[in-house]
Amino acid sequence: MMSSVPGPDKKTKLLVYTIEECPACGQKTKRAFAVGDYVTKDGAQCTKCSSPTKVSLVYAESSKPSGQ
Amino acid sequence: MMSSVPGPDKKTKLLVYTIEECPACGQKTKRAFAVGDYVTKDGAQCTKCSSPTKVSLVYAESSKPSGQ
Amino acid sequence: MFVLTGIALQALPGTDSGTLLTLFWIGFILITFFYQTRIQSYLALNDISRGLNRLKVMKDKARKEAIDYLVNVGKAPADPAQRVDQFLDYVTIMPVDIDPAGLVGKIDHIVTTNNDRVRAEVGALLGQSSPVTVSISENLLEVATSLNAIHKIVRHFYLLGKKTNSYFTLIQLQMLMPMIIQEADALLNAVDSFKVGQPVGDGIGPVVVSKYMLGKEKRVVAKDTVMAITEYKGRKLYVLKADGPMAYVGQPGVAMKKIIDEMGIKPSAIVMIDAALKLEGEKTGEIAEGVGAAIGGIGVEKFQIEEVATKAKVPLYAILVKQSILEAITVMRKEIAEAADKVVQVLNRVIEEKTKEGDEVVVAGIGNTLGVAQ
Amino acid sequence: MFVLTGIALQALPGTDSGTLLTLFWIGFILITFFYQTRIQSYLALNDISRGLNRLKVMKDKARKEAIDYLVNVGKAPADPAQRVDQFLDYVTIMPVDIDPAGLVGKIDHIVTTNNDRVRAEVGALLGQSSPVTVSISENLLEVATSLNAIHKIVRHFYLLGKKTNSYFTLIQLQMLMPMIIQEADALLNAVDSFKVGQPVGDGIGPVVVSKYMLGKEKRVVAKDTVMAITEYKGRKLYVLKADGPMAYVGQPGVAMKKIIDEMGIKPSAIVMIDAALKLEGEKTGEIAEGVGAAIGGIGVEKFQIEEVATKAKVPLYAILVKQSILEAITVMRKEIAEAADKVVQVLNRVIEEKTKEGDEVVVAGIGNTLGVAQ
Repeated sequence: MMSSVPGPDKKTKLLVYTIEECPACGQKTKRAFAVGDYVTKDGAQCTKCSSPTKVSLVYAESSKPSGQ
Repeated sequence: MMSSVPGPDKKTKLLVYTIEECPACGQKTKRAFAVGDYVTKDGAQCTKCSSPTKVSLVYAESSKPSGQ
Repeated sequence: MFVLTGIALQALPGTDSGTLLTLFWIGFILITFFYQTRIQSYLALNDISRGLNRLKVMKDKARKEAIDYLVNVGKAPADPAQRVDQFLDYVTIMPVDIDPAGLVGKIDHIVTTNNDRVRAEVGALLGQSSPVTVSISENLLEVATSLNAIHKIVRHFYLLGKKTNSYFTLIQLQMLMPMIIQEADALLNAVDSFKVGQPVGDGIGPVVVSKYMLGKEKRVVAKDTVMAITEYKGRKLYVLKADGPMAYVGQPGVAMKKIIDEMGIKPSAIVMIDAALKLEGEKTGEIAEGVGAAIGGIGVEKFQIEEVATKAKVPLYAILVKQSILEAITVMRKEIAEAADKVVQVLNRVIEEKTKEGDEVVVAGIGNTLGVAQ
Repeated sequence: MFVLTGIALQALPGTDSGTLLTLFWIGFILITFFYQTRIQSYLALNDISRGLNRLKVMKDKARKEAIDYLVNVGKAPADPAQRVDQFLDYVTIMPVDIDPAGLVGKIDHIVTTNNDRVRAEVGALLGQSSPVTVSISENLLEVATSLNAIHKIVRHFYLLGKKTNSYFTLIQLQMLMPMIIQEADALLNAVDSFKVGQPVGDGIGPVVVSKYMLGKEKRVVAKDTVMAITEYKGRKLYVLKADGPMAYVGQPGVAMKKIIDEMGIKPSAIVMIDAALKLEGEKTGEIAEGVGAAIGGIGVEKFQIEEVATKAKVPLYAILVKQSILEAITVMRKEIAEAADKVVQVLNRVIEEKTKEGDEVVVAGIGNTLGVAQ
């Protein structure tokens, strides 16, 4: 009869990114999430064709072991 | 496998009180419950302002250890 | 197991006391191995039997208290013992629920028939008596009937387990015994409060609304149920409770139906105040707010209230005062009584927040109104 | 256990210390025989008590996070602690279900009353705030309420098991604890995503349909729910989602009813995109197709959608993105986000295969639309 209640998780740290996509040329830029970002929000100018970009995704990745 | 049926409770004795409240001056008088008392029943005259009081509450308190 | 016996056997040769001891151990181990469930069944049987005896004492006491009340307070002209014994074995056969459409109406019909029967029989037993005495007698007889049923059912499973020597029946029953005894104990304790007409914990809803009804004209809006009209900060309040100080619970569902359907009132909110069973660890007298119809029982009144509120699109708000089952059916504890003023504050706030001036609001104090007039 | 006894028996013959050892063993065996369940109850109690402490820490943390958010982001004018505590104990009393005809309407009524109340109370607490902040506050309070309820219920059974010394209650609770802690952990983790407004895994449906709504005119078709009309290969698409980037789930059932019943549109298909709980062993972000109404929750919206689809004989198609409960309520994982493009392909294929040019199709992105506008 050993304890079956799991201990607090050693959580893998999640890094959250915002993806800005250019509707004209399709270029995607990945940057760190900033509070206030949301999907379809206007992003920065596209570095390739200077069109205005839109946020297409916000997602989290577990940080690489090297990044910790 | 020991007995799991609880023994008769050692009950704390409950003393029941009737609270008479004066609607005019708000004075509350606490006295022992008498059979026939009920909430909103007419009580004695208020000792402070002589208005007729009404029973506002009937409740039980466990008697203090000193009271037993 | 047998490996062990083997090892034990190896230990045999050589010593005297050792041999005896070893034999003892072999015997002991064999017995525990083959008879363990039997021994435990035996222990469980003993345990249940002890509990069953307590239940028997309890149900006999409740029966005696009911008869004593009928004789001493109710001044029953004839000896009521025989009628009471018939009463205790009375059964209510619930409608079949395989096609539940319209079920609540059927339950309502059976339950109403039963309530009318109880009232009529107690009335016949007592002859001329005050409604308070009749209502208390009804409640005492109900307590005695419940205890009688509990005793019978436990005895059934005890005898069944004994006869079939069923380990699992007995162990399960043994497990449930503490809860059953606790419940029975609460019922028996209720007798003491009921017979002297003291308000019980369940009466906190009526206590609160009686403050709003004081001095106002009351009218009967359903069986055993009264209503008064009052005002609070420009809202017209229709305040409902069972007719006290009798030990009634009334018919708040029928009453609300009448207010909304027949009297044509369009309330902007219904607020119900009731006692609620606390979880272990919660404090007696704690107040919780909520939405929904705050009323217990078999479900008929709850159904009616939910139906009428949904049809008329009236939001249902609840104010609950937490208490244990024992506290709900025995004399109102100080912690519960003192919650009354706080409930009044919460009720006023709910009315102010959820309705506007000129609105109509139904306020219902749900619970047994013994010892609480209006 | 018995192996040890056997070994001990071998040690018996000859020596003095052997006698002592024998006595010790006799005692030991007797104790384990009679007190085995008691010892195990004791261990279970310890184990549950440890879990209960963790639940307490979790619920306190969720409460604190909610209050901090109300004060720091919501700029609550007064100290919200007291109101939050009242909020945590708020109960929703579900309608009685013995006669289920019309039950969904009643549940809808209660749930709507509750949602309106939550919105109104948070609004009153925050004064002037953006709808995003209000919606996030609502979600944080809901998380805190859930954790509070979990803690209370576990504590109830812990105390009950302790009081009645019920072996089976305790063992069952001990068995459930890991699952309960996991669920509570998921809830607490949700707080971190919600308070910064990050899309959660459950928001994959809204993410997909937002691509179809981009740049189109939106209109409100139900509470917190918007629709845009667009075209795909000659089909007219009516695309629905909750109004983002607020943390809303909207009323897709009411919206579809409005589109089909009131607006008189006769769609040839309804396609719903939702997150679905994966089984252990399934991969996060896996896409599954199906038929039926893909929507979770208490069942009111699902009922409405099924009803309107059945009445109008519109086939219901589902596209599901698998994820765990933790992933569904915390920030959207890469695997889920990257499924979005694949879902778009599947959705286009479903539309092409199941409808013809000139048809009308309803597409609904189901889920919490926090951080996903349109």
